[in-house]
Amino acid sequence: MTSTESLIDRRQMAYIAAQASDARVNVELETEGMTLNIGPQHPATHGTLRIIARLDGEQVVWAEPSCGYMHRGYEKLTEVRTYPQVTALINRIDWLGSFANEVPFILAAEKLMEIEAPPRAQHIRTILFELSRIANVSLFLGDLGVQLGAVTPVFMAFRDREYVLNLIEAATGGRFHPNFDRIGGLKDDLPAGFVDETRVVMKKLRNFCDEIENLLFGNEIFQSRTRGIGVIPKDIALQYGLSGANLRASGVDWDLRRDQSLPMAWNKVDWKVWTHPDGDSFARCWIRLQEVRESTRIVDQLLDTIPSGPVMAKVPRIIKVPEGEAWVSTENPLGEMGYYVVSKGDLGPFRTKIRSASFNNISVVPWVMKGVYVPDIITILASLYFILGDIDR
Amino acid sequence: MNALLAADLPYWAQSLLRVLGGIVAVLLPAGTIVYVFLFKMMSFMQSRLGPMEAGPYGSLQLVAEVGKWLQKEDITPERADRFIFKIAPLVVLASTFLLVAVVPFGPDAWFTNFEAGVFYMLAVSSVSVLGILIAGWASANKYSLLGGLRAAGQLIAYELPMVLAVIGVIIQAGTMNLQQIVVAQNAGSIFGWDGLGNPYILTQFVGFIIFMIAVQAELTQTPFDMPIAESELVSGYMTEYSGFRFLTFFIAEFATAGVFALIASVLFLGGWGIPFAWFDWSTIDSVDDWMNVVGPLIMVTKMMLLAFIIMWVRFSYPRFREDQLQRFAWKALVPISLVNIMVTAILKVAF
Amino acid sequence: MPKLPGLVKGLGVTLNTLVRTTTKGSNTIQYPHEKEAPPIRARGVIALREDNCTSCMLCARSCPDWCIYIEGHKELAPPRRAGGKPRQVNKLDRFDIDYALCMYCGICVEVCPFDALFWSPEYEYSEPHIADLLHDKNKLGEWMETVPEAPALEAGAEKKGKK
Amino acid sequence: MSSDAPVAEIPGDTLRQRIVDDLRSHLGADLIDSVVKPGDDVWVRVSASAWRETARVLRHEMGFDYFCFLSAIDWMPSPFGKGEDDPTAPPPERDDTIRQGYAGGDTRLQMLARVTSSVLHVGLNIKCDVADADATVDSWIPVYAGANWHERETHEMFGIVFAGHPDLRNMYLPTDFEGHPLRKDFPLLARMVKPWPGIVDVEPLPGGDNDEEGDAE
Repeated sequence: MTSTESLIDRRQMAYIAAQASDARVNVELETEGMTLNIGPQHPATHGTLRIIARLDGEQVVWAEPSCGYMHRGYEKLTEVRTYPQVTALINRIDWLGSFANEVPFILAAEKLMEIEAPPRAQHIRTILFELSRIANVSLFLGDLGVQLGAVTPVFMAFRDREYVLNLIEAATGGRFHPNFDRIGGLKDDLPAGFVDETRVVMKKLRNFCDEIENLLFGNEIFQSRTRGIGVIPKDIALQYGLSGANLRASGVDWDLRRDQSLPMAWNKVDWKVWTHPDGDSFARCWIRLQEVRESTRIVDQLLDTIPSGPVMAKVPRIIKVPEGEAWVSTENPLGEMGYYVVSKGDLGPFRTKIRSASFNNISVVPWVMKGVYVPDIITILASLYFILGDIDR
Repeated sequence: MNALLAADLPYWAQSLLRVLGGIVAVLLPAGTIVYVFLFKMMSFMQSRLGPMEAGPYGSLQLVAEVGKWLQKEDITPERADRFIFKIAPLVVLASTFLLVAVVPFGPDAWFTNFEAGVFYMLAVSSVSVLGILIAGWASANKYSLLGGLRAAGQLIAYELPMVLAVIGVIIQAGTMNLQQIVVAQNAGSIFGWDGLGNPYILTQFVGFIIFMIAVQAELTQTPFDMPIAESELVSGYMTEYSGFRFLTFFIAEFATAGVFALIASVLFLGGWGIPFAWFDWSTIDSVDDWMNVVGPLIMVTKMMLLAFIIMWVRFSYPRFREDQLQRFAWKALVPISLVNIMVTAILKVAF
Repeated sequence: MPKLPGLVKGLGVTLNTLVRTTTKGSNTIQYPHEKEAPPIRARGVIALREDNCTSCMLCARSCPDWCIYIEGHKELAPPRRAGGKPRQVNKLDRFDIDYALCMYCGICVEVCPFDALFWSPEYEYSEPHIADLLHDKNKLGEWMETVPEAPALEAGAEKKGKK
Repeated sequence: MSSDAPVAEIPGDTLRQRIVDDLRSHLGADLIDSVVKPGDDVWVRVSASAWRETARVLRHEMGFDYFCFLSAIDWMPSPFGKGEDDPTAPPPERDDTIRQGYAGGDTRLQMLARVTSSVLHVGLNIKCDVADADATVDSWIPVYAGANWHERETHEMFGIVFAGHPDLRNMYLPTDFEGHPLRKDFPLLARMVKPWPGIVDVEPLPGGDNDEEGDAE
């Protein structure tokens, strides 16, 4: 094996040893292990993920996720569908931030067709993209509390996320599955009153962030549960393809919204990419909290500058995408979500590779879960933040 | 009341009265706590209304819930240790009933009044550990086992700070009789000023805080609810229980919360009494008879106040990890309470 | 000002919410007694205007879930103008949407060239039996009453005569 | 803790071309073909024998430290179309010539992977032919540990074997599942179990005289 490999090994061993030294008072006390099946039906796996954990007392010797309980075969399904039908389908991958799922696919198709949505459509797309990020991550913030034993935050999250969902519903007609993005633009323009309403909601969301920060993030118990738990160093995070907040929590300054040129409106407003050097569970949660705040800022600024004009470019009524291949990924609520679309000049894609964020994010679990305690399994899973539909696709 | 409980009645009637009184004293606080705090306060803290359909403002929700649980099938897992599995909830509930036996509700309204009341109270409170441990073991479920073991480790770790916190009170009152402790608080004075009596929450504040933390752990309420830990262990030792047996666990949990709140109010808040100086009482014999009616009401008020704090913390905090809890108990609470005892003893001798 | 411990702050947040809910009311509504009005665009149920439908099959063919079933036959209708030939029209025999399969994507409403399909925000049509979720053309026609006017658009939108 | 460092430049085509040249200098003849689409992306095709070496070079010599995804493409056109055929009618004629995409290729199955440089913020799509007979390529795990799950998924979906992979269990499908679902010759059952509702057409006018009269518009 290469030298990097052994370096990683050593670091991992040191990490395990540090966590194990607390528990192993005496080698003679070690007992035969026990295999614990966490899931597929378990409160902590919000979905049907199954974690097989080998325990020594309360300590995890190894743990491995077993997915596939919700595999729907989207990559195969896209091959028999037309482009508009695929848009309706891929809403369901990450069902909490569903509008964000549509965007990279539509952008990939637009890239192949060499058309670009009008500025107004790009603007509204970005607004809805950020709204779905808020809807997604605010639920994470509440759910985090439940995973760690606090019951109240999740209700606050549901309360304030409701406002965002109402906005998305008012604009698109669907709370969870907007299906609003079209090749060449958007299905429709925003309804009247949307802008004013959104401004009010963004204020509420910022207030929600403060509440969660006071209730959860500032809490000493929460900090002792998350700080130093599940540390993922930078090179491991990159190797496993972690993305989004998980990557930035490991100190990698990389945000696809900023670091690539897409026909979207992010580069027109002023916002920050947050990173954290620690790479532990607390860092991941904290980054997400900051990202919700940034998103509200982005939305607020975008609302001021919506250009007027059409929301749909000139596209044929029956969409045939020219032959070619395109890859577009965006910074979705969960991380990098990308579509590799292969077209053969047909009504539908020839092959679509869906690169979902959670699949990569969760693949690091066997590495990170050596030597932690049973409650830490939950902390780490919660902080890595996955949506089951995004793992299994 | 005095006449009622005195020797005028035959022995069987007295016993019957006490048993009935005991049941009321356990179930009534449990029901009140569940409705007021679990259903309503928790909902309000979460911007919702809670149950509203059964009865006015959902006040009969608990009755509906009990009815639901009683209808459910009583499932025993195939590989469970059947006999032990079935009696475990009763053992836990029995501990609650034994606890309430020593709580005084008024100058003459008590179930038993014996000298080593505090000692007895601390002893029987650990019976529930047995019940939880055997429930976890007998369920033949890995989650239950982990939960049961966690519970055992946790409850044992928190018995000690609880005992040590109470020792301060015993030193100050000079008695282990709960009735005498109440009298000592209400008849006492702080540096000669007796307007408030001497509730030990003021002079034994550290002890009170430690006692409340220990109670929180003893009741397995958040932040010490690792034995149940819904997101980790599904429901811990209760996972395999259904129907009536789960109901028993549920009642025991909240009844014990009520009883511990009662005990804390006896030990630290002056129990059923009001400062004796207000009415120029001096000893327990000079207390007027109407205190037997007012006393329990005062007790319940204080209990609700303490239960509010217990529940408030429960709904606000995330939970500790098992090892953090042990560390907290042994490295923080035990030393602090030892220092507290020492200081109390020195002051007691000095003044 | 000294920093408050997070434990105390957390208690403050819950107490604050308790007070707010008590004084200003809760954020929830008691569903069967009071109802929230869904937004105009809400995709609740699909309504069919049977007169406009020419059974062109576009919706059935573009449905990703294959949940629209159409059958029709051709028929002679009286001529539009006096003295003209009788017209041949498509008469709808069957138009079923299986809401147990439908994924509410709205593609059928969009592709319909004759304005025969509309979204209605109505949502209370759950059934005890899954087979009852197959709405036939009569039931779909009844939903037409609940179809609202399209909402006004936000400032800056390009006015279009589209539905 | 937010970054105030200057934002890296958004990669341009010269950078992409440089990457291809750089890779060619490392791999030599093993880099078979490359496509740089202006303003878009880079595709390279390497020989199957250099599959792992490519990853090593990219990660350790060229700084492509971020593993994005690994998968495969089956270039054979589906013999089932979109599953919208009339089961009663004879199957329609379909074009079954295999045409590979960017950077060409000779085989029906092709590996497809993407890695990115977290410093330059530029990505690279890598393809490689997989022989039809024994669909085997080297595993990327020694280079990118994160390839583990992706290779498991590709294995079950395409039947490609990864030499050196420690644990090629099924990721999603049951252990005893037969077939490789993402290969084009694997039918999508959901589209087979019932006929397409779009097959039905409007019944003609009784009498069959619709060609002669009444077509007035």
